[in-house]
Amino acid sequence: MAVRLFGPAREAAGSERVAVEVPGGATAADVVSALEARYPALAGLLPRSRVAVNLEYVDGDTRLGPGDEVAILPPVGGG
Amino acid sequence: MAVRLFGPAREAAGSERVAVEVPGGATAADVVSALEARYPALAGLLPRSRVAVNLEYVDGDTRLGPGDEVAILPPVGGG
Amino acid sequence: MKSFYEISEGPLSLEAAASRVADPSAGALAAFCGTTRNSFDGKDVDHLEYEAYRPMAERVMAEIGMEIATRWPSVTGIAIAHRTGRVDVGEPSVIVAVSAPHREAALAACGWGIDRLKEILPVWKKEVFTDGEVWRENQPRGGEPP
Amino acid sequence: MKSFYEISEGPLSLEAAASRVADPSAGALAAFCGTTRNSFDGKDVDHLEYEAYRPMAERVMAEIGMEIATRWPSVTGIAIAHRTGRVDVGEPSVIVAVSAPHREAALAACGWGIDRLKEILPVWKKEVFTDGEVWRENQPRGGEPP
Repeated sequence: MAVRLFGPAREAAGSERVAVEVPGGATAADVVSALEARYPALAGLLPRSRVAVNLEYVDGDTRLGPGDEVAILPPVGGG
Repeated sequence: MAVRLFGPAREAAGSERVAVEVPGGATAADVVSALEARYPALAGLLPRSRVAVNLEYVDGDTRLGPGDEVAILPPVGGG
Repeated sequence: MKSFYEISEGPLSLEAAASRVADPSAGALAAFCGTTRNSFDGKDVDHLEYEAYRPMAERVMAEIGMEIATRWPSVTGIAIAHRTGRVDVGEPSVIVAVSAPHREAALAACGWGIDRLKEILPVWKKEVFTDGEVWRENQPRGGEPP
Repeated sequence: MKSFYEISEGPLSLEAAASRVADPSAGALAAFCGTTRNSFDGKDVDHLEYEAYRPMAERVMAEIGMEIATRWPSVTGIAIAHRTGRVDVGEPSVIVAVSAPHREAALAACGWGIDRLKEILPVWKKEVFTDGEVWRENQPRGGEPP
């Protein structure tokens, strides 16, 4: 599953888009766990980041479907 | 003594400047009383107006000197 | 602190007021702009006419600016401008702009400034309707609907 | 209600935002403009770099607008604009403009809007100093000095 990264997460991973393997019916929290395992550079940021699915903030127990746009959003700094 | 009038006071009196006779050492309140006697058209507005002397709001017991600029300021409507 | 106070017979510009208070140490600019609206108490307003005691009004503006600087010492700039004469629907009659390092001070000072101005600025407003006219007095604070 | 939401790569204009919310029934316009300031915690800031999750950010702006319309039903217009890319000292990075018949609603909605934006808008800011850089996170409400 493709995951979009922004701001400090993008910079830490060195890419604005990464891929993780998760089983069918995985939740947003499962994606975060998979990212933590695969990209140690994100370990500090992920616990403080929120997840967005299809342009909306979601909770960790939200189930993902094929074609969903998943994004990791570190603490924001707009304004 | 010349007195400047503004807004509805100017309109009611039909002039932006009127003259009243007051004795030496008169107060702002004395000027208001003299205006009430001489310009009945101002009677409704004067009790609700403030007096300014030399561009500052003053109390009724402020004594006036020769050359002071006295103005009657009805309730304001700026903004 | 930068300051700019003006009674103007010509149109007011929000951008011009903002530029008067710009400061490299300011991260926040709050601005209020009062415009002529097309109705009052259900009556159609054609235009407004403002009259100012000009030298006193500019002095009162400066006093409001000094009060703001005392209450919010971090403020870096204050601009207050009020128009006189005829002001048509949609046009600005008053602008208050405040800059500060942080938004809390800029927003609070701007809101306080327009409240204070409506209390003490020696300016009078005549509302001209399609069928008459009236001198409109400002209400005491809290007297207007939200 | 008029509304305008934009993530922009080019300079922001206060006057343009104000014109987006102009309405003949509005007597009040409140605007907030966030600008790059020249220092943070005593360090000299050279410039800022903003990054946005653009389609989500424009959606979140619209959600903030709808929240404002619910909380302040009298509001007649809302414009929110945020810039991306490099923003030099003194330049605007964000603008929130709100029009309403009366000033109380316009001012309160504008202040609430910028607070809310700083909480949830998916935009990230890198402060670039003369000798380094840092991703700067917004603090919770009330966390900034006045």
